Amino acid sequence: MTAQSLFYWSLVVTAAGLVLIGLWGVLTRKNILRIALAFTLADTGVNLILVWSGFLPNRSAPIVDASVTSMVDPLPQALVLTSIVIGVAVAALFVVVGVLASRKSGSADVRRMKELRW
Amino acid sequence: MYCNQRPEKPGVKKGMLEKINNMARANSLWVTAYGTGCGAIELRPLGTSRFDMERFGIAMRPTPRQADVLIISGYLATKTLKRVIRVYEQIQDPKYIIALGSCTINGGMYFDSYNTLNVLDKYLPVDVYVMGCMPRPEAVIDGFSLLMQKIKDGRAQGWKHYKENLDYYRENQKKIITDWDLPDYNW
Amino acid sequence: MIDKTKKELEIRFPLLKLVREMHNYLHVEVEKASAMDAILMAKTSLGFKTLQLISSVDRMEENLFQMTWILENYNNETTLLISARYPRENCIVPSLSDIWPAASAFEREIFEMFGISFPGNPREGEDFLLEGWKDIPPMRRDFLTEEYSMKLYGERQPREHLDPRQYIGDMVGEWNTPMGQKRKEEK
Amino acid sequence: MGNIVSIVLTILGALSWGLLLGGISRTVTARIHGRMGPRVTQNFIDMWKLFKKTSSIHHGGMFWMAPMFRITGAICVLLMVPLVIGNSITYNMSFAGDIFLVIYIMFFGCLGMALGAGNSGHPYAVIAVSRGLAQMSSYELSFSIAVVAIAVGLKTFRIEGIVEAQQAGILSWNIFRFPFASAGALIAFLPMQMAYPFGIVLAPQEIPIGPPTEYSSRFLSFMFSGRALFGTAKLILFVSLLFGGASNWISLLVKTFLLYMYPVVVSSVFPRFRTEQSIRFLWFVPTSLALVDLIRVML
Amino acid sequence: MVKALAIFLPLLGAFINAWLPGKSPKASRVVSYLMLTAGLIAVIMLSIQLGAWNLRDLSDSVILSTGVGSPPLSINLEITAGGTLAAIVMYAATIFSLHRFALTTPKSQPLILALLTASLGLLFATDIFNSFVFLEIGSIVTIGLTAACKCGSRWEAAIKAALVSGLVTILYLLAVAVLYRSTGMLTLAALGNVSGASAVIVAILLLTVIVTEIKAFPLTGWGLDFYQGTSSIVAGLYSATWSLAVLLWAAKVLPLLPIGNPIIYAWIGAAGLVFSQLAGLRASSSGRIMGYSTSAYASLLLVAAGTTTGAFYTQTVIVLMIFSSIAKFSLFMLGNPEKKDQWSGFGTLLFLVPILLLAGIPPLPIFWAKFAFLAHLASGFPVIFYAVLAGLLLEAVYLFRFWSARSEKTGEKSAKRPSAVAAVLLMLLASVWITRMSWGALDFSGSIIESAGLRNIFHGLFAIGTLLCLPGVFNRIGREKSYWFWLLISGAALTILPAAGNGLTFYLLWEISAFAAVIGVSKGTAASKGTFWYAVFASLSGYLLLGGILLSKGSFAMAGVPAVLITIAALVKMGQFGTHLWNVRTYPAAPGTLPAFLSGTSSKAAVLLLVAVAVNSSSASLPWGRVIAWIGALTALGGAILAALAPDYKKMLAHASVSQLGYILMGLGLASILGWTAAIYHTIHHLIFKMALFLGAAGVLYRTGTTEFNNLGGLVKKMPWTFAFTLISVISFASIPPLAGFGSKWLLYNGLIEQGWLPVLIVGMFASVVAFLYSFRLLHGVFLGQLSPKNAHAKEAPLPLLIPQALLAMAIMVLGFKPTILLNFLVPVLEKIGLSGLAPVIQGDMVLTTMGTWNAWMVGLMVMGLFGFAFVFYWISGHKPKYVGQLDIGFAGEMPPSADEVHYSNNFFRPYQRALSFLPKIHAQKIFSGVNKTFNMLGDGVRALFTGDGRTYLAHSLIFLLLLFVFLNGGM
Repeated sequence: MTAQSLFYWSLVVTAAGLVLIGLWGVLTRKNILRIALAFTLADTGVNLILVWSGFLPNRSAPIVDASVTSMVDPLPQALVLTSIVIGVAVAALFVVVGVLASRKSGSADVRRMKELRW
Repeated sequence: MYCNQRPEKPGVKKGMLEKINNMARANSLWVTAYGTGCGAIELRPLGTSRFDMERFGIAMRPTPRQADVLIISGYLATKTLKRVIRVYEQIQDPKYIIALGSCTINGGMYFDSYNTLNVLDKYLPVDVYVMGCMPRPEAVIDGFSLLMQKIKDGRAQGWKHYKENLDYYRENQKKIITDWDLPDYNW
Repeated sequence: MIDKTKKELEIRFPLLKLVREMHNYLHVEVEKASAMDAILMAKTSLGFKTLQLISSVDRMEENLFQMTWILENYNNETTLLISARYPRENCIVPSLSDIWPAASAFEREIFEMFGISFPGNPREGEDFLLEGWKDIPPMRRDFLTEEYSMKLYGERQPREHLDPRQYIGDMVGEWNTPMGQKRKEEK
Repeated sequence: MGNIVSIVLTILGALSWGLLLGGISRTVTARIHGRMGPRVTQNFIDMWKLFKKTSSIHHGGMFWMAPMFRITGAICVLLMVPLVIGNSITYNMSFAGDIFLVIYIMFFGCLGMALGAGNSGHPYAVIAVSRGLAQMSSYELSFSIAVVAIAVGLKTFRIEGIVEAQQAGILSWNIFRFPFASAGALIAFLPMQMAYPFGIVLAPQEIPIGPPTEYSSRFLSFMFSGRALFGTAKLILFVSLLFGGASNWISLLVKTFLLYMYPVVVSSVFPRFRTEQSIRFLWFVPTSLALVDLIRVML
Repeated sequence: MVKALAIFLPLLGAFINAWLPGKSPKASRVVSYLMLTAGLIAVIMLSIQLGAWNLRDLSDSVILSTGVGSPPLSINLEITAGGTLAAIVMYAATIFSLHRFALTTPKSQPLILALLTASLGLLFATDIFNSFVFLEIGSIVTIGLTAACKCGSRWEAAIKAALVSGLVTILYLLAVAVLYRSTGMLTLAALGNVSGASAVIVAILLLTVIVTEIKAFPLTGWGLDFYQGTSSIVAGLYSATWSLAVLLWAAKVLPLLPIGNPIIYAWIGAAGLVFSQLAGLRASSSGRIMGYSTSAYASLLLVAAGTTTGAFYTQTVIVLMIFSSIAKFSLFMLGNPEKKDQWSGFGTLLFLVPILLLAGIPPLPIFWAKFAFLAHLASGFPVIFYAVLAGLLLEAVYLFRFWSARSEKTGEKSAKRPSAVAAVLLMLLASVWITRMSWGALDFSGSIIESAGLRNIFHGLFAIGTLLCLPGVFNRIGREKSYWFWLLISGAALTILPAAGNGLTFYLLWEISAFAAVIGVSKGTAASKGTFWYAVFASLSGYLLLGGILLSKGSFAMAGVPAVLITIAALVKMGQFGTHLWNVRTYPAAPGTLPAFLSGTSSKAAVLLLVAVAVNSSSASLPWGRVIAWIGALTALGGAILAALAPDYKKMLAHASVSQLGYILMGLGLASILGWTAAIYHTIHHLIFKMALFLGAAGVLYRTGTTEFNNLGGLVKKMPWTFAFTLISVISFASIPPLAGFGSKWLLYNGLIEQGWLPVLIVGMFASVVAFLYSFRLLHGVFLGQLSPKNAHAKEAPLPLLIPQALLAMAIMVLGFKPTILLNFLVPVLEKIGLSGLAPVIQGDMVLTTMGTWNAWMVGLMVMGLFGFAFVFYWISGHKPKYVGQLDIGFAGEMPPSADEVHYSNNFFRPYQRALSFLPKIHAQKIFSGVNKTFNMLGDGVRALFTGDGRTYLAHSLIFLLLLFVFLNGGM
């Protein structure tokens, strides 16, 4: 196994693992802030997968330079940037809303936020 | 709600037809009965097979509208007099009154009671008096036959007398019925 | 049974006076101030749930009204009479109509007949038996019935003949009215 | 012209016959009770007295018209039924309608009387109407089933045709050809005549005399003559439907008399049903009897 | 330039506003309005340029490129013609709501503008990643707006939206990655290139995202909570901009998804429609109801994506989504922003129009799309068709309940009238405009009833019935305003109804008539419950009719299932056998003369429908005629008994109306000339007497203010003419000769006996005798007995009510004495249709059948002559009776204490009721509440999915994803 393929697989495994951990956390945690953390984890995983989607073996980073002859697909990396920015915004908003909601309900427990029902 | 008119004075009718009418009236006496105490009880045997008033054409009617004869039996109190007046006035002409028993006619043993009438004649025109305390059914039948005879002879004119002298009767009635709330005439 | 009732009443009301006692019957007399307490106690803790009657006796000589409440316990078929004496002038007795609604009728009757007032009775003053009575209440012993009757209803005619046939014959067909008199004179 | 004479005579004759039958029935009832009873002519005397009373009251237009309604309805039923079969002048108006028309025109008088009772403003009159209508709706069920069974069985609705189909001897009478339907109709005949045990409508004990409580004098005499006419009309109708009609006057009188005695006798020995009891009885017993023949006819 | 302006002006506005508000709120508002107006103008120009208003081809488009590169690095927008229409709606909605926002939360202007930008972007995006960006912007802004609104549960609503948007982000980005990895492209078209395992993954991921975003069942839970939690103004703006954009975006993406057979969308949609609407039945808060409605439209979108393609798909989706958004926007905007569940200060109508729009009632715009769409479904996908029909019916039920519950609190304000009228006119205009699209199913040719004679009878009936109701409309009580207008529309539609060409026209007129009457009923005082029942049953019969018509492809020559559906529709309209509930609730609630119209005239539309079905069938008979006759007979009996026991004048008339319609059914079921003669005769007769009775009731109500028997009685002294006309009608419908009613019974009985249907005959006869009970009850309870002091002030009914009654009473007399006038016309007409059986023979005044005879003229003469004779005889034979007062009764010597105490009216037929007590009490109401309970139970079962815990919604999405995966892999 080459270093490249090791990297490739570790990327895939880490990404998938992060997403799965994130989703698991989202579904099982009760504290609203922990859910926010889980989302962030999953987001990171997804971003990694985005990076993976443009990954080509034996290429360098897409930084245009005279020395670069072959680079990976630059597009996903650009997308990842966007996605990270958006992710940050979402996470920030989530935390704010979560904190205020937990103030309102007196607890950070997401199970307590069931006023809107039926 | 109530009709307040006074009745017209009835005219005098004579002739053959009136005689036939009187025959019919005499032979078809429909009775509405007012009774308290023993008076109400002694009247009932008349309908039984022993005395059988139906053979004279006498029948009990449950409503004054369809009756000809008002039988007043038992003592009359001021309170009940009001009802009796109303029943009597609601009977359609010609109509007759039979007063049954001593208490009815003159208060009987209740003569000194604070609410029993002593003299019925002041308040209603009685056609036939049947004495006794209490009169037997035979006596009542005797009274009926007397009434029938009076009707046939055209002498049973109590109702006319009442209508003609309504003011006099009203005055007497109002004297003892202190809370008079009946209309001028009970139609 | 009745012993227990008596005992309990005696414990509670030491001034109680025993009037009469039988195996299922007890008549006691209590102070007028504790009459209501006694009745309430009989109802709530002694099981006399039924009010049978309220009666009143005019003890004019003592210048008193004796009120008696007759209570019944249907579970062991015992009767309890509780009496109390009230002054005769402007007599006021507490009403029981909020405890036994049936008491309302008794109290209205006593009000009408004796003039005893029951403040608290929702229907006090409504006509019960006498309609439009204006004199002093008729069951008070200072009310003179015969005088009243003579005054209001007039004197009834005494019998003139001992022969009933003749007497009846006089009455038949005539009315004690101006018009009737006129006719008599015409005859 | 002959027709009109016949109509007038029919009305007068039916009135007298009805009053006479009523008097007879009073006597019979009295004899059953062990009494002597009134004269046979007592009903005529009563009628005359009522007619000649010198005052009366009324409560308004419908009160006024109710006796007229009653009498009109009764005469209409009377005229719709042929009296003597074979004598076409006594068919009166029966050409104008069939048995359905007779069934429905029977309601005319009842409605009029009910309206008069309603207009009288007397609660008892209206209670009686309520009972009477409830009972009527029940006996009409079995009666109409019986009529339909007979009419369909004989394949005609015309009363004339129904009578003509029964002229072949006693066994051709409908009471023998349709025994169950006849039984149903005859049970329905009792409440029609307000006979006990179905006499709750008039109930003189608790609701004074029922619908005509407020009627007096001449109004009442109209009511009574309406009742007499209606009774006669129903007798003739039943004789025509079940008992082979009448081929001559004698047989008409005899048959109606005998038929009239049937409710009288039943009535004088029975106590009274309550309204719902009588309704239920009428819904089940006569109806199921009549249904037997209806099913027979259908098959 | 225009293109760019159209899209990005709001964004510019947002930036300016974000910078401005602290400094001068007024300036920021001006900027917002400026930007929005300019944008709106630009969009309109674009739409004109694209030919959107011609409705020729809604997918014409232009490309708008921004930046230098190609997507996804820059944003390329494809502006379609249909999209511009949606964009106009979004702009307009934003402009409308900005004012409200400015009042409540002035700082939220940048958010609103950003939401609009995101919506426009999503609407026109051509690239998967671009869409992602817009989706995220939209979600963030929505959460922000929710958090900024002033309502109690905003945080919770926001947190749920945030949870879901988080999950959507993850799933969506996964899909993007897989797609890019597999194709190297991110345009929408790239979705078609992907294959193999990646295709499945992309498909399920995107489908889950779409279903979650459009809030289709089963992933609708968060949307419901969101709609309920946020303020009505945010919800309104949201549904008109963002929700619309998402729906149209989904409509764009769905056909491109690499999924094997798109029919799976239809199944998801249809099942979701049924289940979500079941759950919706129990919803109580307004926001939640709107959420369920949104879910319904999302499901419809799925069904459309699964079953249609091409231009038809585009136009169906565009019309459905745009107008449903408009409706929801108006509903939310009409709510008071301060108190979320209070609707006040505007006309009922203004509130009703969007509801009718959502329910797809003709001639409002959605109807056309729904009709064409359902026609398409009916022709190819019957099971889905039934499911969609059922779902739509359920939606209509809770929408109407929603409206009736809200309109209780509604006060009418004339200031709102112009806007209400404008709204109606706009919608009608839109409707006309939309019919210009090429809907395959719309066709107006043909003729449902060939026989001109029959047609003319019904034309005449409807016209006369409507006209006679009109004079009385000016005698109104209190707030019962303007129902005359709806009566007129309903009547006009009815009058044209017999000339209808085919199923579509018929359905159109039928529904216009029904719902115009619904609006009319709603004008009554305290009529909300009655209106609700009427609306629900009108929808039920409407959908049944629609189902029948569509299944038989618009023609009335039908058999089998369509014929049965249509027959049931007619039975529901007539209120037969259990469905009488709506009559009994609606007629008492309806104002003024409207009940007369509904019972007398409108119910005859159902007769017309049955006649049309029968006439067009091969044997000129209804399917299962015997069953129909039995239904008619049993209804006649049950209705009569219920009428006898009814405690209210109008309620009794309603029961009686149902009962009498049963006779028409008996006649129609017969399929013989006699039966049909009886049916048509009775139709005419029923119109006459029922209108007279209800007009009388209107007069009584007008003069006394009540129709309860307990409060009435003795009115004959005050209203003699009303009594006289009522008496004539009553004698007639109790079928007592010599008036008209006897004729119909006689003809019917002859017909029944001719066919040998004796059991039906017996039940019918019994019913007619029971009718006698209530006919007396009616006369006595209102007019006879003692006059209550409460009504001492009553006067005779006003002339506009009396004159029609007089005319109708005269008609009864004429028809009663000379029925041959009608029969001479009717019998030849019916003979031509090809019915079985022998026609009655008419000789002069004599009517002969094989078994019976009837001479109405002679009977009439006899009755009148005898009556007159008896009267005259009484008059001349003695003294005149004395007229006495009403309390002068022989009452055991007592003076009756008061008129009320001697008036016997309460529990009138109690003995009858007691005699009936052996029957098990089968109340139709119980059956219906059983149905209601069952549906509620099912609804509760479905609702149990929506626990209110945000994480369950995420779990739903993931489970949905897994199920899709399993299903698609198994399927492939």
